[in-house]
Amino acid sequence: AQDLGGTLKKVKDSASITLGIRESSLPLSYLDDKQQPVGYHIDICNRIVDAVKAQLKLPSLKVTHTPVTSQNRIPLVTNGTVDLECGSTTNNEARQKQVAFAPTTFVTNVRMAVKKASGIKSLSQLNGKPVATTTGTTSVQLMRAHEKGRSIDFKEVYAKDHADAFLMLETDRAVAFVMDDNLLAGLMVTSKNPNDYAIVGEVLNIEPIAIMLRRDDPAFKTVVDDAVKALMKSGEIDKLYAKWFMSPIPPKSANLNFAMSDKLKELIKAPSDAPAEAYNKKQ
Amino acid sequence: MNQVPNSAMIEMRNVSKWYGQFQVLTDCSTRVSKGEVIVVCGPSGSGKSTLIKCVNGLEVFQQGEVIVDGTSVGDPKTDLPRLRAHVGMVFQHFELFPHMTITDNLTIGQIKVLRRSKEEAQEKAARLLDRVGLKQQAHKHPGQLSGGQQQRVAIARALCMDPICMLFDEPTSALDPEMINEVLDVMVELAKEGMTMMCVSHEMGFARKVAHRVIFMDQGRIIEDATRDEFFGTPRSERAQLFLSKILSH
Amino acid sequence: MNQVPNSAMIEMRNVSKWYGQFQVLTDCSTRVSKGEVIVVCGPSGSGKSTLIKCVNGLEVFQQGEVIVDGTSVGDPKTDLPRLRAHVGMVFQHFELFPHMTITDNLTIGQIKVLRRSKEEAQEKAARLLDRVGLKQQAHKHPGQLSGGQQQRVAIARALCMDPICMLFDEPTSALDPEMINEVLDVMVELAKEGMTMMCVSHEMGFARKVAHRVIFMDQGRIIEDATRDEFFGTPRSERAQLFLSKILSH
Amino acid sequence: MNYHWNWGIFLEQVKGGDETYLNWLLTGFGWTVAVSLSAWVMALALGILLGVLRTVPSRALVAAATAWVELFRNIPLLVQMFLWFFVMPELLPADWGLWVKQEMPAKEFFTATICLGLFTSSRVAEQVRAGIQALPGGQLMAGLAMGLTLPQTYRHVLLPTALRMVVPPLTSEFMNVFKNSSVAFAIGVMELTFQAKQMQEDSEQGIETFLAVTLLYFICAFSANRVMAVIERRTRIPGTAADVAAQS
Amino acid sequence: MHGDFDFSVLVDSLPFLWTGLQFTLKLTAVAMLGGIALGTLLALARLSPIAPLARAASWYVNIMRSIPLVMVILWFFLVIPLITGKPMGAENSALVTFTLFEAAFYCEIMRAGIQSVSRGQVAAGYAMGFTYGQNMRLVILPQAFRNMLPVLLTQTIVLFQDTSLVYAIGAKDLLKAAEVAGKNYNRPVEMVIFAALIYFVMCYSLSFVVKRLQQRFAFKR
Ligand SMILES: Nc1ncnc2c1ncn2[C@@H]1O[C@H](COP(=O)(O)OP(=O)(O)OP(=O)(O)O)[C@@H](O)[C@H]1O
Ligand SMILES: Nc1ncnc2c1ncn2[C@@H]1O[C@H](COP(=O)(O)OP(=O)(O)OP(=O)(O)O)[C@@H](O)[C@H]1O
Ligand SMILES: [Mg+2]
Ligand SMILES: [Mg+2]
Repeated sequence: AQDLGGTLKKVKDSASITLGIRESSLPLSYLDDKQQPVGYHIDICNRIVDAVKAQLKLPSLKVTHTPVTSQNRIPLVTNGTVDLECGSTTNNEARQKQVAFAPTTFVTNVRMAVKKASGIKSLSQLNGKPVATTTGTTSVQLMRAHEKGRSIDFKEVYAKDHADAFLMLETDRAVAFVMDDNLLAGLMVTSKNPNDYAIVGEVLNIEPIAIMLRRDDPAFKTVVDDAVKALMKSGEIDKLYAKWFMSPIPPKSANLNFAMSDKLKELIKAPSDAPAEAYNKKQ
Repeated sequence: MNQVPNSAMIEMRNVSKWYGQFQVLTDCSTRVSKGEVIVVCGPSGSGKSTLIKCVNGLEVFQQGEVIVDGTSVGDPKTDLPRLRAHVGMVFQHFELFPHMTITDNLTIGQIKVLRRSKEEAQEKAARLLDRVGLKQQAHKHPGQLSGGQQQRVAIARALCMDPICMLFDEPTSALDPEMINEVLDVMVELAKEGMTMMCVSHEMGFARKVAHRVIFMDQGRIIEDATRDEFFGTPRSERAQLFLSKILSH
Repeated sequence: MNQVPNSAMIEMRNVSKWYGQFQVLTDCSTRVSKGEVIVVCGPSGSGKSTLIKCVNGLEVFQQGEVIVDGTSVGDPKTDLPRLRAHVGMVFQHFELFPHMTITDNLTIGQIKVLRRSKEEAQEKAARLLDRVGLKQQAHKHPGQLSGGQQQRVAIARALCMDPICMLFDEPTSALDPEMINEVLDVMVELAKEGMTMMCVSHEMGFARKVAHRVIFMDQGRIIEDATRDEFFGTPRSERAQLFLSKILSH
Repeated sequence: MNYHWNWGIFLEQVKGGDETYLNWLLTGFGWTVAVSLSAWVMALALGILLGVLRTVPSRALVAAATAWVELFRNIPLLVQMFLWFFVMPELLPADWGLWVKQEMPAKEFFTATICLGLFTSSRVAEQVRAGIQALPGGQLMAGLAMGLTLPQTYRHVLLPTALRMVVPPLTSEFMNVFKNSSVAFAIGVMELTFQAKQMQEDSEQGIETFLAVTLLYFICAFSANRVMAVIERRTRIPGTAADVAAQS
Repeated sequence: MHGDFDFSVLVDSLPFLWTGLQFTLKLTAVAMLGGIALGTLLALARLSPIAPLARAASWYVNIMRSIPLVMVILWFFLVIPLITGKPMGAENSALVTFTLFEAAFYCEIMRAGIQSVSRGQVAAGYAMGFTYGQNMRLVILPQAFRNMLPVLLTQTIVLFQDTSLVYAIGAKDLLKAAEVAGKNYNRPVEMVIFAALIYFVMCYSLSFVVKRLQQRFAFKR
């Protein structure tokens, strides 16, 4: 048959493929109450694995899951621990120097969540106020750039993860939490009083979210790309989207009610793995 | 040999003490007059150290009474630090303060307890160091002296406080054989000057030379309390006879 | 008193030893015949312990020669463990192994070094424990015995290895006065049976009773090496005279 | 090894800012040192006090000091950090809590310092107690026999020797403070670990970042070690075994 | 959020916490046993008269003791696969890292333990005819181990708490499990308080055992 190299060879030789999963990136990739990885990206990854099985004629391919974090996901992909990262990773230029991405399967807008009672509607109302965000995310850079552009001054407070950051909003340590809107929606809907919060204000950035794989491995990338494109062409991806964003999901059967954005609809029609910079420059 | 004067310096009446269930002292009574020298002996664990520490309240006792120079030690109202300041004590392991020079060891009590001025304290310290033959060592630390020298410093330290009586707890038993005598010599001299002394020791030569009375203890009880001549002549209890024979043979 | 036989068990020739710059032993020579009992004495720090430890190679020396039963201790080719197995040693602080029972203390060397069977070793241990009067204590741990008992166990432990000679390093100086004799009695008996013994000790009564010769050390040198009668009669060096007078007075 | 090395990264500008990554690391270093040293001062003062209280002849004081030590040393530091930051202000009256959460200057710094200081104080207390209890019992007796009161005996006799004895274990605790301060990132103190995570995420040059940060931590711990060695040497008592060993 | 703690989520998340606790215990046990074994060898090396061996061991120990554990964890996790070319997985990586890291600390304890055995005991062993190996095995190490048992256990308590730092590589220990559960149910405060309670109870019980041991030893000596 054809000349196998890179990941495909590794997968074939070991008869196993390793998926990187997130434990709490609701609803893209997280653990349900039986501690099984579930989510929108997990479903898509499973389709990709099916394609790999078919390609390698290895129906018994063993699939293992390795939990990853936002700090270690890129090293884990580059060092070969993880073959396919099915999380919630933003595709940007810096990362493309280290890794490659499948066609974008989700688009998020960076916005802020506030308590409705605070009456805040716009970023400009945050001058001098504590604003929470999560250490090591792109939001940090965005806020920094926004401050410089508008010459306003937030008092940034940093949390080590999204849950802590939301806790800062909940306990009034911060008046706003700047993050990807789908994550904000997830945090709000599972909170104690989902109706107290709202996502408001201008969009700081549009970010394509995609499944991540090793760089410079064209054979594997082709298999992955084709699998994703096939999902998009058949319209199956809309069903998956509806399953995870528009219906009740585990563990507490909450419904995010998060409609598909126009940007994502565009991308399903014309699949692309362009980095975030490409979208935001166009604006 | 000195005479035995009559007014009581230390008086113990039916002292008993327990460590939990274990009775260390049973009904101990004795009396030390002013100027008297008493040697306490007995087998290991018989309660000698405990007894002597009851005198200045370093050990509390549950029954009985100890009166030192008219003050009751067991009385909760007694100002123990003040009482102790005037009862000199010398320990088996010297217990000099290792982080202070010899001079500081001799002055700290005078300054902090007797509230003497530094100069006065230093002058007194120098005089007493000289007396025990250690003027040269004043600036050294205890670790730099031999055991015998350390014990002489310990005696000088106690004397600096102008004690009305002195307690010794096996002052020579941690010393090399060669150094025992330099310490005993100082003690003999003190005794001859009329210091009231209560001394736990197995040095029978010393006892023979200066003791007025010898107390023999066993299992927390005072078994013999006799004048020196009676004790070395015909100790009345079998236990004491056995003990003496063991200590003195070879 | 025993006769002094003539064949040499231990022979030291011009042994010198340094700790860094500091010379602990200077040119020490002596000779212990089979069946002879030697007592080594001298002031603290004079090098007695170091000298005796050179005999079974526990301390290395830089110059001179030590020959035990025909084997040179300093020779790098000598199998030291094997030599030591047949030279019994008793320490000031007993040094029983605290984590083993008395029986295990007595059998471990026989089993691991002499490769005796467990039964044989235990039988021998029982016999020697009986001999030092401690049959009852076989199952106990060392911490449960008095100092005198521990030292007797230590002697029995050494005897279990069928030693050709015995070394003692101040075997009674860590003991309560009452217990010294129970240990000395065992040693006297050993000496009378003709065991070759080299014994660091200040027990002059013991020396008088059993020693054939007395060695007096000072500052790392052997100052006197005389028969017992010569030594106690007229020790030739001033230093030894001074030492004896200090040790024996009071 | 398909890692993309870039050693020049430290001098590159951060995304959307005008500092370099080196500036970030140095700021982080500054905060690490600040948190660690303040926590150490607090831990020493409290630890000595508590260590003493655990040896005094009063059951109530001993019990109180013991409870303190057990509480602070039996919960992981990371968990304590979380509790101090998120739970403690909720237990205060509402307006005080809000002040602590929003108005208090350098609130992350103070929270981290207090948390690390209390955590370390329990360890220092254990060492100090061990030091005091390792002294020959006669020293306390000798002090009292001289007529010194109990506090005077602690002040002039027991503590000076006990503290000298525990300098070596305290050296490790001092080094630990620097290492443990890395947990302060969890509540957003912008110290070294925080900056390392930021820089790794921002630059995607993980190995270079970790190497630099590891080196900076090493410098902290090493300096702590040297400082304590100097203290140990300066306070050595002439004639003790340690002194004799050092001379030869 | 005053007073409205919702502890019912604890029940739902017990399976989460249990898997986390299992890993924490496994990690503690492996790192303790492996660390003590390796640490003892390191201690023997540090005390050995062979200078290069002693120096190598002392470098290893000093470097390990100067770097925060989080950093060591990240290093082993990220760099070892880069060098060996073989990925190891978070949990195995944690087991290896903790064993190697704790060995440095156990080494120092065992070194102190070996030195705490009096010179007299060492001499007595040799005088009996034991070789170096026999003397270590039969006389010195058993006593060193017994003398240091309380300290070894205290270090194990520290180790048990330090396992919480594996969050850095995403291995799921007790704290991580509590956090994940906290996030998925959005009840982080309740979860962390519950985890704190578990840690406290376990550490306190262990330190109680240590105290008992210390008392027994103090009595025996
Ligand atoms: N803190 C304590 N707790 C329990 N028992 C104690 C304590 N201190 C001493 N003892 C016991 O009290 C008894 C008397 O002890 P003490 O030290 O007074 O004896 P001693 O006659 O001075 O003995 P030695 O000659 O060994 O110094 C001993 O049996 C000892 O074991
Ligand atoms: N390891 C060592 N390093 C340096 N000096 C030592 C060492 N061991 C002993 N010394 C010194 O060697 C000298 C002789 O010591 P040794 O123990 O042989 O004396 P000793 O006559 O047995 O004294 P003692 O009666 O106190 O037991 C002493 O001055 C001692 O300080
Ligand atoms: Mg006593
Ligand atoms: Mg000696």
